[in-house]
Amino acid sequence: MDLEKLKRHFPWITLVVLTLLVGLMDPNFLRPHNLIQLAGDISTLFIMALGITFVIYIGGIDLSAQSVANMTTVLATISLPLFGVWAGVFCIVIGLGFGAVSGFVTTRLKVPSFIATLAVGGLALSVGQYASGQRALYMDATLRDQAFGWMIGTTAGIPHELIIAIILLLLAYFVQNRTTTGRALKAIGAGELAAVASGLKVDQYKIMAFAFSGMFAAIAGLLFSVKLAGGSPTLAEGFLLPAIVAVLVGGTPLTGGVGGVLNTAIGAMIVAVVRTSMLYLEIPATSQQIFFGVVLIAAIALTIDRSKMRIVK
Amino acid sequence: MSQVMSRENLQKWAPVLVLIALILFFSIANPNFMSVRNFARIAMAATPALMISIGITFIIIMGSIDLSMEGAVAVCAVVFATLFLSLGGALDSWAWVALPATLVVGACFGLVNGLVHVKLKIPSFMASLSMGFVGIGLSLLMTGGDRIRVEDPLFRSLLTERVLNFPLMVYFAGLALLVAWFIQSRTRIGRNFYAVGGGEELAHASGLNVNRVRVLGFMIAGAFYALGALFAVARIGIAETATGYNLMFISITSVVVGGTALWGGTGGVWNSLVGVLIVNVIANGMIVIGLPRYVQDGVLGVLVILAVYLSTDRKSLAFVK
Amino acid sequence: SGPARAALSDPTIAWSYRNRTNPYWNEIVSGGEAFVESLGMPKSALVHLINDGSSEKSLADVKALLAKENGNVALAIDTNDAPNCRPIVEAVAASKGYVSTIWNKTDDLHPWDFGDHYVSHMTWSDLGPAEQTARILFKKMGGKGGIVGLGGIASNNPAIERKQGLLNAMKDYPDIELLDYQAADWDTQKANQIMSSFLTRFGDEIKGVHCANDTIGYGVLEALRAEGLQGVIPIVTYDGNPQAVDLVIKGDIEATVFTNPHWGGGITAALAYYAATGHFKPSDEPHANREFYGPTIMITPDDAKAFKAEYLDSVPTYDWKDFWGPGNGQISY
Amino acid sequence: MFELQKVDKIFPGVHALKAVDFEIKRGEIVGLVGENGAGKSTLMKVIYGAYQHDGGQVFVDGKTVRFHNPRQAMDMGVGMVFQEQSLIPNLTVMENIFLGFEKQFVNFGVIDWKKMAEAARHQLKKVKLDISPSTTTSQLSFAQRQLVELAKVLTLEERVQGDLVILLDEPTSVLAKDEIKLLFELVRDLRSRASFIFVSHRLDEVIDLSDRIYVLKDGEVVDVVNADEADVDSIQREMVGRNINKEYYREEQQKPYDDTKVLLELESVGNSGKYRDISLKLHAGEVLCLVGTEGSGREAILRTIYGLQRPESGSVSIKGQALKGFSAKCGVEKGVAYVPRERKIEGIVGGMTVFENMTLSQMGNYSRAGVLDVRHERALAREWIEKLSIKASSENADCGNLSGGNQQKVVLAKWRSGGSDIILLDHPTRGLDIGAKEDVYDMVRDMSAAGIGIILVADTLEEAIGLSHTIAVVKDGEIQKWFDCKPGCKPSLYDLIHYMI
Ligand SMILES: Nc1ncnc2c1ncn2[C@@H]1O[C@H](COP(=O)(O)OP(=O)(O)OP(=O)(O)O)[C@@H](O)[C@H]1O
Ligand SMILES: Nc1ncnc2c1ncn2[C@@H]1O[C@H](COP(=O)(O)OP(=O)(O)OP(=O)(O)O)[C@@H](O)[C@H]1O
Ligand SMILES: [Mg+2]
Ligand SMILES: [Mg+2]
Repeated sequence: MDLEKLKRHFPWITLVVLTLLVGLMDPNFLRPHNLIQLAGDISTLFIMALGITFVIYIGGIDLSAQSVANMTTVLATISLPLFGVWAGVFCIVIGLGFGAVSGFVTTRLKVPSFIATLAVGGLALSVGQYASGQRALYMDATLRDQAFGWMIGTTAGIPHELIIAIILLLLAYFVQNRTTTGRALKAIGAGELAAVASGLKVDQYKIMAFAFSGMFAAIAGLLFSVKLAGGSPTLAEGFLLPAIVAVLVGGTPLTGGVGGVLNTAIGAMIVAVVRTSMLYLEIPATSQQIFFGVVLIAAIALTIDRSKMRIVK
Repeated sequence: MSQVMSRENLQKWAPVLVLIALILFFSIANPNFMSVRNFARIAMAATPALMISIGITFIIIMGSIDLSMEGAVAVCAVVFATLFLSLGGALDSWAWVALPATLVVGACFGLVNGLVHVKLKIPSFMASLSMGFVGIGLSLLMTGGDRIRVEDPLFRSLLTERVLNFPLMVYFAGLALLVAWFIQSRTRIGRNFYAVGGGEELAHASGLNVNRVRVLGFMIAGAFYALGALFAVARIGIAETATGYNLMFISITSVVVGGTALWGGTGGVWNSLVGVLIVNVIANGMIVIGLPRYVQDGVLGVLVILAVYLSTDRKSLAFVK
Repeated sequence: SGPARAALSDPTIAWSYRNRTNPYWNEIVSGGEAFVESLGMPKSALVHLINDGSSEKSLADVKALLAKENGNVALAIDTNDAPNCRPIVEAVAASKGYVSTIWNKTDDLHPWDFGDHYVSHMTWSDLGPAEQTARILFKKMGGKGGIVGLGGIASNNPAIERKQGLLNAMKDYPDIELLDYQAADWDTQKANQIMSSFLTRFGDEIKGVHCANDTIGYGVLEALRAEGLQGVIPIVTYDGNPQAVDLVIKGDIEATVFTNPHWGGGITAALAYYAATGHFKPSDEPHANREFYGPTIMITPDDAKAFKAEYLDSVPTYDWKDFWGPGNGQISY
Repeated sequence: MFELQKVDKIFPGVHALKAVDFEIKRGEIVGLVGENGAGKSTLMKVIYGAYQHDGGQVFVDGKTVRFHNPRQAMDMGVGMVFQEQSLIPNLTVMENIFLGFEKQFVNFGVIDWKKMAEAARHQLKKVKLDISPSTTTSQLSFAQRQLVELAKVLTLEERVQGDLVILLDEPTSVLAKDEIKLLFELVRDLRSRASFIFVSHRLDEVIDLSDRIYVLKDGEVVDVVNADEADVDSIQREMVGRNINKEYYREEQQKPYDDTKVLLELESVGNSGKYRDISLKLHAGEVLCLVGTEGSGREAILRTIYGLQRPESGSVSIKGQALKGFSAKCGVEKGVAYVPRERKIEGIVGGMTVFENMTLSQMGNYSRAGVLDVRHERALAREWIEKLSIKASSENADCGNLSGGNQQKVVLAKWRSGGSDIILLDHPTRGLDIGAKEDVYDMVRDMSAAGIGIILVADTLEEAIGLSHTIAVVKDGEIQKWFDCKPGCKPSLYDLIHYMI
C-alpha cells in the first residue's frame, strides 16, 4: 500500500540518489552553479524529449524527431538572413507539418508509428541534406544575435535555454493535465477503443500529438542551431536515443496513458547526471558505453511504475 | 465471401507483389538491374540483414521488441574474430570451433537480455536498448577500438566461392531460414511465441510459463544475430564494433514491411525474407538508377510507407499505435 | 580578450573526439597519451571525452569538464561538426581554459579573436593530397576510362575537400569520366553496398575507384573481391591506417595519404597544454602558428615499405615542443 | 477435500476478500453468488492461483498449499473457465486447448500435429462441439468459444490423477438456453470425477445446478445454504441486503410514450453481411427492444445508429435531420449514447479514474475554452457513485480495477449525466447482479419517463418483454415482426421465439 504510494515518487528519488552519489565522489558536482549549468546543457535535448512524450503518452513512438531537428538547423541557418526572427516561426511551422504528416500516416494509412515516423524522418533528412547543399553552414554572428540572441545568454546565472525549457515544460504540463486535449490523449493512450466509443475525435487528437512532437523537435533544432551559430544535416545526431531514454527513464512507459511531461523533465536530468557522472567517476574511455547501459538498466528498473502496466512487454 | 477471401489473399501477398513491382520498376529504369550478377549482389548485401531480421521476427511475434542487435552483432563479430585467430586463424584447423562458440555467445547475450527484461520487469524496448549499449561497450573493451581482419581464404570462401553465380553465404543463409521456419511452425517454443503474442495474460492464465518463452525467444534471436555477425564478417573480412552499426532500424523496418505486425501474434520468417529483400532491392535499385544520395532517405521512407500501407488489412484493424 | 592572465598550474589534459571504433581516432588518442607520458604522467591522466558523433554531447561534456576543473583545462578537440566549434571555444575562453582544435571549424572563427585561450587550429589541406591520389589513380588507368567516387559524410569538411581534390585532378584528364560520386559516410558496410551497386550500374565501365578514406576503401575492396575484381580495378584511399598501408604494400591499394594522426593527437594536446602552462604565449605567435595545416605523406607501393618501417613498426618519439616543424604552413581560405 | 480458511485478499484500496471460509467436498457442485464486486471472481482466482491470498490458508486434502501461479493449481487438478473470454484468438482451437501442455505431443521440441488434433477432437467431443481442431479461434462464435474453454479445462481429466476442482465464473452469461442445458448435463456427468464451483447471477440456474450455495457480500460469506432448501428471494435478500421488489422490471412504472415526437428514424438501412432493409421509428420516451439470436445483427444496427459503422444503403435521420457524417462524434453531438457490450474494451478506459471516465464523452460541459474544471468533474462523479451505489474506493479509483458490474454502472452514469436523449443499450445488464440490474431498470424507466428514447438489446427475453414498449424481432439481419408491448398485453416468450428461429 505505502509502497504503491511511494512508487509514483521513484523517478525523482532515483534522480536525487544518483546526484548525491556523484556528489559523494566529488562535492564540486553539487555546486548549484554546476547543477544549473547541467540542466541548461540538457535543455535542448529535453525539449525534444518533451515533444516525444506526447506521442509515447498515446502509446506511439516518434523516431523522426532527430531528423526533423537536423533539418531545422539547416533551415534556420538558411532562412535567418531572409526572415530574421520569423525564421524561428518558419522552422516551427515546418516541424509541426512534418509531425502532422507522421500523424496522418499512422492514423489514416494505419502504418505503425515506429515505421511511419522512421520513414517521415527519412524525408526530413533528405530535405535537410538538399537544402544544406551537403555542407555545414554557419550563421552570421550579428544577424543571429539580433534575431535570437535572447535564446542563449544567461540572466542571474541562469541560462536562457533552461528558462525556455521550463516555460515549455509548464505549457506542456498545463495542456496535459488541465485541458480536454490532455485528457483525450490520456484516454487514447489508456484505452483507444473506449475513447472512440465515447465520441472523441481520436484521429485528430493523435495527429495533434505527433504535430506537437514535430514542433518541439523543431524548437530543439532551432535552439541548437542558434546556440552553435550554424546548421548541418548531421548537427543534431545523437539526440534521438537519449531523448527517448529520457522519456522512458522518467517513467512514461511505451504502453501509454501513464506518466507525462514532468516525468520527462526528471528523466532528462537523470540522463544528464548519468552522462556527466562518467566524467566525475573517471570512467575509462572504452568502458563508458557499458557503464551507460548498466546504469540505464538500474535506473529504469527503479523508475518505472509497473502497477499501471498490466503486462510488461 | 469469395471476394472477401481474395481481398485477404491480396493483403497476404501484398509484400511479394510490392517486391515484384519494385524489381520491375528498377529493371525498366535500368536494365542492368535485372541480372543474375546484380541479384547475387543484392543477396550478399541482404544475408546478414536477413539473419538479424529473422531473430527480431520471433521477438516481434511475441509482441515485444529487441533493440540490442547492434550490440549483439558487435560482440559476436569481435568474439568470433578473436577466438578464430587465437585458434590458428584457419577454418581447417581447430579454429572452426569459433563458429559454434559464436552462436553460443549470441545465445548467452540474448539470455542476459531476456533475463534483464523479465526478471527486472523492464519493458523489452528499454532492456534491449540498454543491453545494446552494453554490447557495443563490450566489443569496444575487447578490441580497444581496433578492427580485426579475418583473411582465412577458406572462411572468406563464403563470399568468394560461387555456386550457380551466388556466393556460398547465400545458401547457408537459406539453410538458416529453413531452420527458422521449422522453429516457427513445427516446434513448441515457436508456437508459444504466437501464443504470447496473441494474448500474454491469457497464455499465462492457461498455465504457460510466459517468462520462460520470453527468455528462450531472446536466446534464439541472439543466436541468429550471431549468425548475422558471422556473415557480416565473412562479407567484409573485418570484425569491429562498427560491424553492427545501422542494423537496428533497418531490420525492424524490414520485418514490418514484410507484413509482420509490431503488436505481435502474426507474420513469420518468410514475411521477413520478403521484407529484407524489399528493403535491399530499394537500397540497391536507388543507386543503380542513379538517384543522388540526398534524396535516397526520403525515397526509401516513402516506399516503406507505401509497402506497409498496401500490406496492412486496415478493415480488420481497430487502430494502430 | 586582453593580456594573458597568470598561466595555469598542471591543468587537466583532455582529448574530445568522435569515437573509439575507428582506427583514425585511436591513432589520435595514442598520440595524446604519448604526450601525457612525455610529461611523466601515466596514460590514464588523459581525460577522454567521447561524443559518438553527437555535437550536443560534445558541447555538454566540455562544459561539464570545465565546470568540474574550474576552467583549469588544456583541451584538444575535434568538435565533430564545424558549427559546434564556436560555442566550444567560447565556453573554454569564458572559463579561462585553453583549447586547440583540429579538423572542424567554421571559416569565420579564428584563434586570435580569443586572445590566448583559443590556442590553435590545425587541419589538413586534403585538396592537394586528394588530387595527387587521383592523379596516381588516373596514371594507373592509363589516363582514360570511367571512375566512381565514394565520399565521407557529405557535410564534413574533409569529405568536401577530398571530393574537390578529385575534381581538380580531372581537369587535366579529359578522357577520365566520373561516372558517379556518392557519400558512404566513412562507413565500410555502406561503401561495400554502394560499390556493388555501382558495379551493377556501370559494369566494366568502372576502371578505377577514388575513396575518401581507408575505411571506405576496405568496403570497396571487399565488394571487388566478391566479384574477383580485386587488383583488376585500382583504388586509392586516404588516412594511411596501418592496415591500409599493408594493403598498399600488397598492391591492393594504389595510394593512401598519411596525415600522421599520432603526431596530430600529441601536438594538439601539447599546444593547449604548453600554452596553458605559460611555456609560450599564443597571442605573441604569428597567425601562421595558430591556424596551420598538418603534415601529409603520400604512400604508394614504391615507398610503402620504407614508410611502414619508419612510422608504424616503431612509432617515432616526437619532440612535443616542436609545434610547427612538421606542419604545412598557414591555412588559407 | 479443498478448503479455504480465513482467506484475505487486499487490492490497492479494496479489501476484496475478508476472512473467507470456503469448502468443496468431493464430487460436489458449489454455487457462488453475490453482488457485483462481492468478490466472486477474486475468490475463484485465488483458488486458481491467479491471485495469491494475503491472509488465511488453503488446504487440499488437509495439506496447506499456496499456488504461486495457475500452473501449480492445474497440477493439483484445479481448472477454471473465466468470466471474460480467455482463448487466444490467433491460435488454432487445438493449440488453445493444449496451451502450456504441449509436452505430450512433442518429441525433441517438435510438435506432432496429427496426434494433437486427435486428442483435441476427443476433448471437443466431450462438449459435443463439432468443429475442426485446426480452426483459428477468432472465427468461432462466443458460445463456441465458451464450449472450447470448457473442453480445455476438461483436459485435466486425462492430465491429472485423482480429484479435480473446476471453477466456472459466469459461464452461462453468453450461452443460449440449449447450450446452457448441455453445459449442465456435462457438469452433472462429471461429478464422479470433479467437484465444481459455479458462479452466476441467474439464481434459478444456481439453485437448479448446485448442491450448496455460498452467498458472498462485500467480500464476506454471509450465508451457506443447501440448494434444496434455498429459494431465490431469500438469497437475493441476503446478497443485496434488502427486499427485492417483486415487480422486477418495473412494469407498473411503464408510461405510454409520446408518439408525436420522433427522435430517430431509419429508412430501409442496409449493411451487407450484417443486416438488410431495416426501417424503424423511435419516439420520445419509447423503449424499443431488438430481439434476436446471437449474430442476428442487432449489435451491428446499434453501432450504425451510433455512427461506428457507415450503412451502405438507406438513410438514418435524427430529430428530423438526416445523418451525413457517420462517426461516434456526430452521434454524441446529436445526443445519441451507446452502452457497448464489450464493457472492458469499449465501455471504460482502464487506467483512468472513475470521474475521468464519466466526463470523457462530455468534456465540453466541464471545460471552458478547452480548460477542464476538475472540481466540477469530481462533484459529478461523487454524485453518481452515490446515486448508483457504485463500489469504488473513491471517484479517483482506477476504473480498470472495478468489478464488471460496477464498470457498467460507470458507463451508464457517463451517458446519463451527459444528458443524451437517444440511448442505445447493448446487453446493459450482462454480468450484473440483481441489485445492479434493478438500478439499471430503474434508470431505463426514469429515462423513458423523462422523454428519452431507448433502443435495447436485452440479455434475456424476459428482460426485453418486461422493459419495452415495442419489440422488433431481428432474424438474419432483417426485422421479422413488430410487437406492441403495452403493460397488460405483452407478448409471450413463445410469440417471440417463434419468429426468432
Ligand atoms: N486486479 C484488481 N485490482 C484491484 N481491485 C480489484 C482487482 N480485481 C478485483 N478488484 C476489486 O475486488 C472486488 C471484487 O471484484 P470481483 O471481480 O471478484 O467481483 P465479482 O463478484 O466477480 O463481481 P462481478 O459479479 O461483477 O464479476 C471489487 O471491488 C473489485 O473492484
Ligand atoms: N463491427 C463489425 N465488423 C464486422 N462485422 C460485424 C461487426 N459487428 C457485427 N458484425 C457481424 O454482424 C453479425 C451480427 O453480429 P451481432 O454481434 O450484431 O449479433 P447480435 O444480434 O448483436 O447478437 P447478440 O447481441 O445476441 O450478441 C455477426 O456476424 C457479426 O460478426
Ligand atoms: Mg466476476
Ligand atoms: Mg451482438
